[in-house]
Amino acid sequence: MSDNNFEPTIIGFTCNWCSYRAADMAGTARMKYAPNVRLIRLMCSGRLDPTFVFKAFANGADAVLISGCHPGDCHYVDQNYKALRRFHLMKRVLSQMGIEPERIKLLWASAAEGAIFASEVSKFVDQVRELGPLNWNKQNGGIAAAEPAKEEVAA
Amino acid sequence: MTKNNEEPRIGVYVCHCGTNIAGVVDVENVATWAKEKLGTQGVVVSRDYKFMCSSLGQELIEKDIKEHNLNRIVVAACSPHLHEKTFRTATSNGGLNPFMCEMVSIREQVSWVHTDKVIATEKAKSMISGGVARIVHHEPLQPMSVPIHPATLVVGGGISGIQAALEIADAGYPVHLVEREPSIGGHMAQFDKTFPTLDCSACILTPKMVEAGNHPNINLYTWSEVEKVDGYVGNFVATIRKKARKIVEADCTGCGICQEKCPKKVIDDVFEAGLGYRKAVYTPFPQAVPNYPVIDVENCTYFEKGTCKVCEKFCPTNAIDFEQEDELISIEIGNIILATGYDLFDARKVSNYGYGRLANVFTSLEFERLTNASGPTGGEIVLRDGKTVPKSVGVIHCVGSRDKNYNEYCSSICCMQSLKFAHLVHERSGAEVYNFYIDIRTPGKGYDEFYLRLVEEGTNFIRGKVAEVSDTARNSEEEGKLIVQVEDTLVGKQRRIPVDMIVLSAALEPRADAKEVGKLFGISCSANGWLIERHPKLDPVATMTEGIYIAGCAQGPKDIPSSVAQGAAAAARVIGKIQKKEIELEPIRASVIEEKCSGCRICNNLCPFNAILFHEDRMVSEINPALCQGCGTCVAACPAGAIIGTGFSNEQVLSQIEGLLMLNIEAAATD
Amino acid sequence: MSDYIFYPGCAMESSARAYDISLKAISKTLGIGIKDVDDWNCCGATEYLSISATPAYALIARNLALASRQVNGSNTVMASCSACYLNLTKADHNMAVDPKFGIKINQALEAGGLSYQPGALEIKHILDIMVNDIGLEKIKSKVKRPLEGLRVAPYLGCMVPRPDYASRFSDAEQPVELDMLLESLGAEVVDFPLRTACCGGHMTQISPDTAFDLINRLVKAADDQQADLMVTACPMCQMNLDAFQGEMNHHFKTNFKMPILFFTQLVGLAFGYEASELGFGLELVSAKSALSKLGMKAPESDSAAKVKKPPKGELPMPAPLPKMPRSAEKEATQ
Amino acid sequence: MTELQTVDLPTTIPKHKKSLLSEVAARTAGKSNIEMCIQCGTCGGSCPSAADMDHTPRAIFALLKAGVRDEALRSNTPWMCVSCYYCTVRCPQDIHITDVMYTLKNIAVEEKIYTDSTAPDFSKTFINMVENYGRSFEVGLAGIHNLKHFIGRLPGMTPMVIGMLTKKGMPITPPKRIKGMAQLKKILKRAKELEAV
Repeated sequence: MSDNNFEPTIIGFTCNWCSYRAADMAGTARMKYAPNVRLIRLMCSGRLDPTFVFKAFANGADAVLISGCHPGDCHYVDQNYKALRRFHLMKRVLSQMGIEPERIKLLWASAAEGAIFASEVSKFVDQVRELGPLNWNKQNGGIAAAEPAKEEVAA
Repeated sequence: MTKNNEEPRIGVYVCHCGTNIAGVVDVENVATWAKEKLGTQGVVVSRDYKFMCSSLGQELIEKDIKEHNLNRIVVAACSPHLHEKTFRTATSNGGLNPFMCEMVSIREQVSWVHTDKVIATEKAKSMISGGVARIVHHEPLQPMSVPIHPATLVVGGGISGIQAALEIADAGYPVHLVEREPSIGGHMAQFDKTFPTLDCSACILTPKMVEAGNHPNINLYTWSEVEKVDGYVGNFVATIRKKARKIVEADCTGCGICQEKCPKKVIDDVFEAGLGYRKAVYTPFPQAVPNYPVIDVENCTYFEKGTCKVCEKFCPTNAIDFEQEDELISIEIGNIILATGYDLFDARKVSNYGYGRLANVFTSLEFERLTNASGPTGGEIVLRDGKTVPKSVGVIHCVGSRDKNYNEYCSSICCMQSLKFAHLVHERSGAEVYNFYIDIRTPGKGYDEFYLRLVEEGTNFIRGKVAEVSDTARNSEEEGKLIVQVEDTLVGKQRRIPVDMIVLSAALEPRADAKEVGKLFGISCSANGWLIERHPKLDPVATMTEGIYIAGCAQGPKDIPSSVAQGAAAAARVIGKIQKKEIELEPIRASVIEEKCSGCRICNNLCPFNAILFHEDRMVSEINPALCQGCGTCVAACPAGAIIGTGFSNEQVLSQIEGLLMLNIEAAATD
Repeated sequence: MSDYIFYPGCAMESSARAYDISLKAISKTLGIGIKDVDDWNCCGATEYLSISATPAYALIARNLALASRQVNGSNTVMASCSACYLNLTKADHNMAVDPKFGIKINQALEAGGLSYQPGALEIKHILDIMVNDIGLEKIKSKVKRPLEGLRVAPYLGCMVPRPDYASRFSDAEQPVELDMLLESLGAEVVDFPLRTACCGGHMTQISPDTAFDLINRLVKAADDQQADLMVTACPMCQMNLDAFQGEMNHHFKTNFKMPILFFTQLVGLAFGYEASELGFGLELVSAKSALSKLGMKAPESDSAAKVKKPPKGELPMPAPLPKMPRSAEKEATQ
Repeated sequence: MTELQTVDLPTTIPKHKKSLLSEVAARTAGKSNIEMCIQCGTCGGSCPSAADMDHTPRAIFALLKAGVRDEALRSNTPWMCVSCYYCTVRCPQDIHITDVMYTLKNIAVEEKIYTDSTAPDFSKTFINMVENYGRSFEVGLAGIHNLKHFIGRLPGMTPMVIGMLTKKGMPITPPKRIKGMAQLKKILKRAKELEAV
């Protein structure tokens, strides 16, 4: 894969109530956006365990998108604030690990904001394309090195 | 290998959805690939099918489960929000636990949003790979059953809320109807005539209001607002603030002497739309339900200056109580219907139409009061001076709607309303009427016939959005008139039309506090501020939150027939729920594995539903499954990994990540 | 003391000298420093845009490029002429929202060794600066000679509040900023709904009849309200209404004698400057007799009488929107 | 509207159907939104010089959409535009109408298909001055222009002209050239090349 036509792979976490439905809405309205993001549905952005993010990077994702309801609109009162806190923490940890903090993005999107979801995804993909592929994977022994982490969690 | 050591046998089903998916994703290729490449993961059957959601598609799943001894199902089709239930039922019909089914959204997230077929097909493959990896870790779950409280809270006492309340009450169940104003009736009580039949609004509304007021199953809380809502479907607890009326309802006979004697006159901005006056102690209109007045403490002379008490002096039953305080009432309910209605667009914002500066420019609501027999002019159409009958009237459509400067949407009722106005002007004053419109929109039973009737009556229809209304005359003909400047687009020329009176058909807008109401009840608003329904076509009165329904203009602009229909529809949904007596909840809950819990209590403060309690004796936390809503925040936070979140376990999510990235890993390996 | 980079525009040196003189005078009182854009060129008015877009925008952008070099602390460019103000904001705005276009204009600037980053400057009209940056309170505090007795028609013209890319004014058609400024000087502001109607622009040169009609509407509306004078914030408006008032009178057989002044001249008078220090006398329709009313109590006018208690039976009017400049409005909604 | 009947309206949708509308959109700086027109007539109703236009702006947009190129570009409508922006701020579809009018003028000048030369000549005289001095010169501009187009109007203007020169003290000699005249000329030259692309 040459860097000129590098297409990033991005894992996106959405909450069941707002951002997943924003993605649904973008679909229903046939809004086109970059195909690089693969979504995982959680009930709430508060469910986002930082391990999920590290796992995604370990397995070859170039970036991670975290999305949830707007502050104040959380289906579970205020759990998205917890996601916000973890997001800032993860940014710090990632940069300590040598990963550019621009590789994770937090996006608030309500169920009505399909257009915002679509355009923000495309923007993020452009941004990650600029950054280029994540090389951390290979430098650190890649997947093999990350495996034990999974075992710990599963155990 | 799964937890219970059962070998996974997975069926993968790729839906064409006609050409919706198959037009972009090479579904056959995807299905073949899944069987070949994901065989090691346990995929034993993989098929593509035209419409998976059809009964034949569902039967296919059921048959395969039996024939191939499948224990897990992955359906790659539309969003789970549409058909998850369908495929869970099919899975269950095949003899499996319904939660052994996972949906992958390759329509909303792939074929509808991407155009490159190769890339879309690849993305669909990785998403299915994720779904397969995830379902390996699915476990059979049992839905939780909770009882449904038979009472219902209806918020908003307009026509939609009244209809909903009556339907439920007539079915024999208790209703708490909460209204912010002193009387129920809503906007419909302000109107004189209703289109297209020209029924008298009060004549058809008043009996319903009285019925709601007297119904043994309806508790009416007027001059009240919902302050707090806790709980979940079937078991909500709402706190209602009953504002102090300063009138003892038990003693008041509704005789009206207090209103008559009150010396303080106030412009009535609510019921009279600012066009008339009321007293500081008042019932908004003669047919008000209930008929007890309220004292408006912001304008009452006694509350302003400390003296007056004229009402108290004259009240024959000593029902005035200046010391009365707000009351907080807590009620238990099983379901909630929000029918909070709309606000009228503030026409002063359109400075080029001069409302607020030019005396004889009126809003639609003002005009309704002007034509109402019980309104400030006794139903006579006159100018702001209170006496002059206009010889010509201009009605402007689409004021503040269909306009990106204000509201982009069509308010849907303005065309018919404007036609009604034109008719009333013809009938009552014989004046010349000009209707300025962009498009005439009359879809509805008898609506277009009404339009043609107005054409026949000689209404001047001018196609053009009015550019400005001014009082700056350019010649003697315009002197003393309001001049409407507009392009008559059917002629292609600019025209200046002098008239005596202008009526602005102002947009319907979401209530100013719609966002707060949404937050209070845990449902969301569209970008415009209308409350969002579960599905715009197939589920228009339910919301994303179980147990909360919406009806009437709170959901979007609509006319009276549609508001009534929605009120009744919401009621039918609620009655169905009550009659089932209990409701099955998604078994997505968190639970603590006691042996692993270190008693650190980190999770205790995270739960907004107070579902986590701490056992001091054993030094462990426990989660109350009835209170847990399944957000999973505690699961993510537990440092010991002692909290399990069913449906979204760590294993499920981590495997899904692995599955989603499998193709990348393969590509990297071949590099 | 705040400093502004000033783009005067061609008219300030010729037809609008009164504007220039009075602005320089009041800026002393207000304690604002004014430094011209070094070697500025004409903004092209509406004419260059009519002929060819890219050179027209490049012409405007040269000024932006030069001004952005002079940014030193404050990045605010002050413009006095409406057309200049609009052209500068328009170029900045279009370069920002249409990046391809922005690149094209920068390619042209490059030929002259210049470049401009859209958004680097804040472009404001003097009126905006006076009302929203300096503030009415401060202006009020400097008033030594309140303009009592003077009935003024506030005529802002079109290009300051429209299209208002950066939402600086309270309304695109009936903004309150000029009214509030004049009121803070003690003047009586008449009801003048044509405050942002068109003066005819270059129509005096292209289609004089069209222009005379527009001029007539404006002057007549002010005269109907018994205004002693009209004030403007635009050299083009001043020139059309002042210099062509005679020809318009001739055309319609009317005899209006409406003095047209720049708002800065009235600010200067209120601040206590002498008329001679403010460029009075440069107007063709003399303001002398109007100014003689200064200090006299105005006779009760019809419009003032109207405000009195409505006769019985009259229906109440909706309350007007609260009068507040854009800056206050923005604060209130936050 | 009689003019319309004499025009050959394209009866079928031509392959390059997008061309005229998208050409105008592409040549308009910023976002024109011209394709969003719903023919409501707010622009035609708002225009202070609509009475002197052969088509209202709304009708022009209909012509552009229908692909009636010549009729649209020959119209005096854009030349009567006074740039007051009433239409632009009132347009319910956020169409930048005034800017579209500039674009139509640009194309008409380029293709020399305007009907009345008064307005284009005025603009050209103006920019000639700017291109030579870097500044405009009101007295000279008005003089040259009126001699050419309104010679009959000059006697009526005399009192005003005298006033302008004496009372108002407007300069009668051209302005001083700006220092960066050479630089400006280079910029404009490059800009003209870029416009032609």
